[in-house]
Amino acid sequence: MKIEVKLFGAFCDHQPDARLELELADGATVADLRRALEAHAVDHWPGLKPELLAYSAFASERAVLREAEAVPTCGSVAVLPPVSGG
Amino acid sequence: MKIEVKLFGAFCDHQPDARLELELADGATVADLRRALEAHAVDHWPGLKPELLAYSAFASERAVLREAEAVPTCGSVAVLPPVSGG
Amino acid sequence: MVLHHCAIVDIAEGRLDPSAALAFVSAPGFGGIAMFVGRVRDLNHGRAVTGVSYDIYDALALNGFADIAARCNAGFGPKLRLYIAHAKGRLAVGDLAVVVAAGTPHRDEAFRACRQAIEEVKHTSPIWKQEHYADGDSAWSEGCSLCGHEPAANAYAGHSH
Amino acid sequence: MVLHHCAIVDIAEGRLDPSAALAFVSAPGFGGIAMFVGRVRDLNHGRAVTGVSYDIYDALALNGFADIAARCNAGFGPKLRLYIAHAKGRLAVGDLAVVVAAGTPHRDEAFRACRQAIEEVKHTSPIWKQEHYADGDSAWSEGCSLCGHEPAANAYAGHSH
Repeated sequence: MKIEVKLFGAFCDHQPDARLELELADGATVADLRRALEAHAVDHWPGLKPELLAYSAFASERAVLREAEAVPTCGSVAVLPPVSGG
Repeated sequence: MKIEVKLFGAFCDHQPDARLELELADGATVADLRRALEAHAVDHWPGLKPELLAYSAFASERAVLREAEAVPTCGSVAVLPPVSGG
Repeated sequence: MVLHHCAIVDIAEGRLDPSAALAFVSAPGFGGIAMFVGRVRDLNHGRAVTGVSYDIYDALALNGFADIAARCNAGFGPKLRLYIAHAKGRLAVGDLAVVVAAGTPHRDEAFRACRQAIEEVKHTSPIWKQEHYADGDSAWSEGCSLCGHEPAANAYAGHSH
Repeated sequence: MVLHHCAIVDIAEGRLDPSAALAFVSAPGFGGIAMFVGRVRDLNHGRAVTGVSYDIYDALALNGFADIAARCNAGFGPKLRLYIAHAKGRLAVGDLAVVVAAGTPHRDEAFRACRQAIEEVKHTSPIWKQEHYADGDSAWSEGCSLCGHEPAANAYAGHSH
């Protein structure tokens, strides 16, 4: 299945349009998505610090997702680097 | 010596002009002033609850005065019932 | 450096102005501003309130506000701006009774300075509130006795009112 | 009763408005209003800052603000009005980044709700700050990882930033 991934914060330095499409197996979990994104980063974002992804969470529009959860099939998923609002 | 005493809050219900002159011995302390005011209250303010005076402090324009302090001879002294600002 | 603004504002002459408080405590190096605004409520201890009157010993209150500011500066400064203003006279429900604002580089100090300042104003300032009730009665609020203790930095410890 | 106003305001379209926050959290039965205002500072970790850019995942942030309001209501309500607004886009030094206000009958709940809300906004909301420095450089602020924990009422315990 194709998953649209929204990017925020420091990720946008590497992907200025702030979005990405990844191909995942049906029923993929958030952990699978994280691995797929890591592979994408190695290939396409040479300047990205690996710890940024390690410290990033994944979320729907509604909530942060746990690693074992299935990737939502409707709508998009977002990668959230460590937050710094306020 | 003559001392002008400023009155605030509930005391003004008994003394609408909010001031009073008391005669005290030279070198009188705040405790002496308190006793003089208690005597005045017995004679002139029949509706005053005695605990109001017991819970009241005395102060100059600068600070709350301790009971053993001499009554300041310049300027006036104020009687402060329990405070309720804010 | 103590930068503070302390005022008593007679309701006959003007209103408390939270925007002025924010502006006063703002500075280019300050990221956090905490403000407290006290308003006259329509109900107290179950009785319908139509307004309150504040009596204030102005000279002592202003000296006390300056002392409060100095203690906040000792605790949370030296980069601190503090604004303390209290209303005087007869206020209606919804009118502002007190405005306290603190500006500092970071928010924790701003919150703590603001809280300490309003607690000390409540518990040590020579200010007296008379409540006016819907039934025509009026009563002076029970308050905090200033007997036997000096104003102190932790004057509000243990107080809930 | 949860009465809250949550907003993200793009700097291109408007400014955060502390007066609107105060008005929103005011009610005849409320005696206490606590407000926090966060402003862009001219200096961070010793570097001269000329401005910051905020990136926000709007939909998730607004859902999160509503969750923050619900938790404040559970802790300090039911008589509570809460206002949370955060700026988005490129801000200059002195511009307002965030405004949080809480109105309640008494001041202790107002202070605590306001503090809890701003801490949760800081530590759980999907908002990212990029600082722009006087030397032309820019950097995303180090932040709070959302990995491996759910937003919780005490999410800010132990955090100082």
